[in-house]
Amino acid sequence: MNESASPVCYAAEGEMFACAAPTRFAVDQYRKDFPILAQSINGHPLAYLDNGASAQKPRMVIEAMTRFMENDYANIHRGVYQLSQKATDKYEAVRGIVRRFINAEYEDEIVFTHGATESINLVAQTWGRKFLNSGDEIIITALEHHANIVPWQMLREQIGIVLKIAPITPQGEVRVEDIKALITPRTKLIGFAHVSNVLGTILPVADICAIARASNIVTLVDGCQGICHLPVDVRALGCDFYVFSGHKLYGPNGIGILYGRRDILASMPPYQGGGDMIESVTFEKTTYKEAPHRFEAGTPPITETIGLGAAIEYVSTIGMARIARHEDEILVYASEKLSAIDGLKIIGTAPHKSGIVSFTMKDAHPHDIGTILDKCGVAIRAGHHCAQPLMEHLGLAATARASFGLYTMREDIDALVVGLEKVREIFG
Amino acid sequence: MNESASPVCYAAEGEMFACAAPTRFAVDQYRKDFPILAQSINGHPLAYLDNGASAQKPRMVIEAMTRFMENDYANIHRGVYQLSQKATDKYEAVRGIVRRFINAEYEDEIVFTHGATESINLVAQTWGRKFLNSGDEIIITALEHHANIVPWQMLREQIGIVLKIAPITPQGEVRVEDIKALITPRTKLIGFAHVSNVLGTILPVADICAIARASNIVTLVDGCQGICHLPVDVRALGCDFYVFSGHKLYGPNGIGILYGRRDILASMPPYQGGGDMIESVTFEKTTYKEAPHRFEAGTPPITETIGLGAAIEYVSTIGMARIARHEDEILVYASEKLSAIDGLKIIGTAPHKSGIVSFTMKDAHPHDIGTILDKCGVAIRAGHHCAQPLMEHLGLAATARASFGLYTMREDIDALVVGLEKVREIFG
Amino acid sequence: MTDDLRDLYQDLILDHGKRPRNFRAIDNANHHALGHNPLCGDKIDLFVAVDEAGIIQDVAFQGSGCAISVASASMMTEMLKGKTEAEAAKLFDYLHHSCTGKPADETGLDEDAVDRIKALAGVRDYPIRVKCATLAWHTLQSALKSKAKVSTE
Amino acid sequence: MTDDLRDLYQDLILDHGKRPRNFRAIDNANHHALGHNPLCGDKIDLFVAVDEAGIIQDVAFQGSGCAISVASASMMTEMLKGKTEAEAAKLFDYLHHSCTGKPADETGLDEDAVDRIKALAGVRDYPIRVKCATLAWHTLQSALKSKAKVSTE
Ligand SMILES: Cc1ncc(COP(=O)(O)O)c(C=O)c1O
Ligand SMILES: Cc1ncc(COP(=O)(O)O)c(C=O)c1O
Repeated sequence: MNESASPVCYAAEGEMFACAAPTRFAVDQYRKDFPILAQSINGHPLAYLDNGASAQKPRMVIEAMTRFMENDYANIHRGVYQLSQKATDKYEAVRGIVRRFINAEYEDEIVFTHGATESINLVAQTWGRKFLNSGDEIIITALEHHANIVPWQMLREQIGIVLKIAPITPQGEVRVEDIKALITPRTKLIGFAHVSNVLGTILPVADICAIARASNIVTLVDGCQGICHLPVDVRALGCDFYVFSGHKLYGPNGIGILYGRRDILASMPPYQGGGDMIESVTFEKTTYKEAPHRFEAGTPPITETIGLGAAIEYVSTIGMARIARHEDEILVYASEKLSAIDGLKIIGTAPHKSGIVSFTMKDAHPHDIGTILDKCGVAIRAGHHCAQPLMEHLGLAATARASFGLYTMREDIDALVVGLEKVREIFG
Repeated sequence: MNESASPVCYAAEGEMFACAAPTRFAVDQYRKDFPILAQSINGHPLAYLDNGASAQKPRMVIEAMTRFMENDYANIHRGVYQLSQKATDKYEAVRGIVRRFINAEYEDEIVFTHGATESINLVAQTWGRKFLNSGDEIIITALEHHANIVPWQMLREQIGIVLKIAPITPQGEVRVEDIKALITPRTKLIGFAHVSNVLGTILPVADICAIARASNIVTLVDGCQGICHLPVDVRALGCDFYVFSGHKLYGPNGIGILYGRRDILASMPPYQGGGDMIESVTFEKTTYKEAPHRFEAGTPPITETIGLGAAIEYVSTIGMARIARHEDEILVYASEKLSAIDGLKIIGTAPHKSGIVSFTMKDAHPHDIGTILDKCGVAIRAGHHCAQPLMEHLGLAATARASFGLYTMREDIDALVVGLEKVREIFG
Repeated sequence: MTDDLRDLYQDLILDHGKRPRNFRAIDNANHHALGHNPLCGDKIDLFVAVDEAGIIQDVAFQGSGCAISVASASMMTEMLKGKTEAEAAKLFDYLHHSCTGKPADETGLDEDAVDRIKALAGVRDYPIRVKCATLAWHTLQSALKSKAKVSTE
Repeated sequence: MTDDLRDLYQDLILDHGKRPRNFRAIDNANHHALGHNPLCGDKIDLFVAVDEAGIIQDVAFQGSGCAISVASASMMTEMLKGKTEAEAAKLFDYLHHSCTGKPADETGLDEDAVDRIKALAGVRDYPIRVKCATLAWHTLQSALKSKAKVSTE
């Protein structure tokens, strides 16, 4: 490795081709930013392949939180003193960081929530209750995470909407035609994942949004697995809502984002009631602030928002396009290696995939695979991945899933393969 | 200060009388646990008197979070590998820590939320929507925080309940008789603060709960300002719900608690839909887990929960009763000193008060007081304190508020007094 | 490491996992329950026939799951035949203690059953797998308590 | 420190804060707006009478607030009389720039008004108080735009 060239590679996107080894992604260097990756599990170096569930945190994020709590902490928005003013400024600055990261048009299109799950529930309960009537239709796809199913089912219970499910192909793709075929004059929203958390499929977001817009249908993109694997430009995608959680983007728990187009957010009633979202309160009548503050009741996750800002700065410095390319290489490598294992079947073979490989093995249950891999220092997830309807559609009770991050290296995949050989040895 | 005696004083509650200086609360020593307190503001040592808005974090909390993110972080509940298992165990252990801290009977009575505001909204939207009908009555008091007003107003909009307001006395007290006088056969819930965040009044919680229970009325105590100033025993109080936020108890942002009596929680439908709160999902029908998990949709604030556990362990080691006694001394000292300032009026003069002093000055607006104090290194809050109806009742647009914590010392009060003299100098 | 794993995946377990015994429905079952471990998707459909004297005449199951849960269910069906409900409860206690590393008292228990349970006790080093080992037994408890779901017909 | 504070609380400010000028309603106002700063509870009720030539004939206010917001409103009422809306807009620009520490161009502005605005510019060191200094002016903007709330009858 060319030590002196690395810093240039480490710089922003555009400069990449200036460095000595242009295609080299300095994964060993980035790994040093993540303290947890240095540990051993059962005598093996940790191969953390559960990024789909949550990503690890770089030192820069942990330190940003620590520094904030040690030096700058105060409640925000309501304090006249400097500490509170400084904290407010740092907190509000993250709105700008997020706006730039997803290329939203306005800062007030960025609502801070506690996570993607809350973001979707918020849309269902505010936009949904206000604008939908009994018999109105929502389309979601067969590969959604529970977070993009259950809130709509609850809304169905409450007001009698109809939930339509767009099918997937045997490869695990969502086809625009199949969604189009479900659209009727009563279709009001299409909600779908950017990237499937089980199959890794990248959905044709821009195309789906285009046909939705043509019929005046609102779109909600569950970006939990998109934001961490791909560069995201909400204006290029053309969606009305885009949601994600900080913790899958190398940021803290307890902070999430709801991006909503300005005019749509402005039309939505508040979600939770409390401090900081009101304009004025009397016992008779209460008026609410404008978006985004209207949707941010109570003391927000201040320190966590600062942490998310640091996480976005971290990945932006590396460059999301470069991270995507690196993860693609890992995906290709992993797919090749896994395919060569006898009795192993990869679940989800769409041509456009990102960062995730699910699989089953002939004689071993995914849960047993998980335990054996853990013994080999390899952390994967086994189960239904909060996507039971998809599992049922696939006729599977569970899959094993390896999911990648910017710090995933070929050695992690090699460790996975060694572990899977052990599975075959025991169960073969 | 007797250095060798201090460690014994630092030990658990019961041992206090064994130490050399039995009445001495080692505030200087505790202050060293809070890195932020060492800083200067405008050339003066920081006198942080805005604990009512949010408390500062001791090193133990910051380190617990850092350590967790550096060594143990993983998503919980769904992982077969050790890291996830360890994280789950640590996370779930905090339920026990909280249970013991408030003396709840069962661990499954402890629901993790993102804050007190969410806790109250959760009760309004689940218990409220299920059990209340148009015309049913809820009693709250005239001194509530917006977080215990607006969620009930939203419910009023949705289902037509009646909101009745219990008055306060000129001293700022809530009298049990006044609540009793509002009770009718249609009264279903009484919701009230443990301690007023503006006046400092300690409400007669056990007495109110007793009359409520006698009429089969559910009680919700907003414990945001109770939990940090007083020992809390939910069974002795006899309430059905008790809510608070971690960040006012020296813990992190983004984590809160909803305590609910087991049978009541069991009767409540879920709040948000998503992962981790379901038993099984099909597109046709979804079944939910039991409490508390039913109410914890999506990836929870894992690291923040660990931080809250550390905060509770920290204050428990000092002892809540000792903290309460220390803060009482500060309150008495502050009340004396402030009363001696010409033109200063203390707002809220109930005989039972805790940790908070609000005041106004004859010629200076609270906001100007806040700015001048900030220049003197003293951080207080000026405004309506998210209790606009109370302010209106008091006929005030705003008050200045100094609120105390375990680390507040007489010197902080002295700095406050010096600052207030400066206010008089400028505005007198 | 392999030795560790071999403690968990003993031949007896692997054998029952692959070729579960009494893997069928019982037509004249007077007890029945469904068991489900949402974590790994284990599902078990348990049938029990108890005679008037309170002796378990037949136990069988269907479903799917990981090697541990299937093996545990399979071995359970074998060891319960001819036992009373009280004896079954004692075996469950013993299994529960063994799998969670608590002192387990085997006095008065069927020796053969004890050996089988010992083979399962390797899960004690895998806390998250304890649920797999006990699923069938929890389902049994619930089946014996309620006669609701499936009747003798 | 006292000097710092004296920059903010200059005698002119303290005087207007205590004894606000034009503190009254205007019966024949043809523009009116309510201003509110929820942070500190400042409330201002602003009345403006503009003649047919577009000259501000009278400005007055009522309400309550901190010294900065009251002084700012009071001084504003004094400096606007006889000005056009365009001149008012220029003064607001100048005030806004002064209070946020941006380069502020005073060419062509009323000297007396400039002096008063300079007295207010001490808020530039107190970012959170900028809203107090500009509340009256924001309210003026909204009053001049809409004639909705109070009409001349
Ligand atoms: C009495 C009271 N209730 C509720 C709240 C709301 O708490 P949070 O903003 O943490 O949700 C607060 C704090 O602001 C409070 O003081
Ligand atoms: C596709 C997808 N949607 C939604 C979620 C829910 O995110 P969270 O649990 O952070 O709210 C996840 C992650 O679990 C996910 O992968």
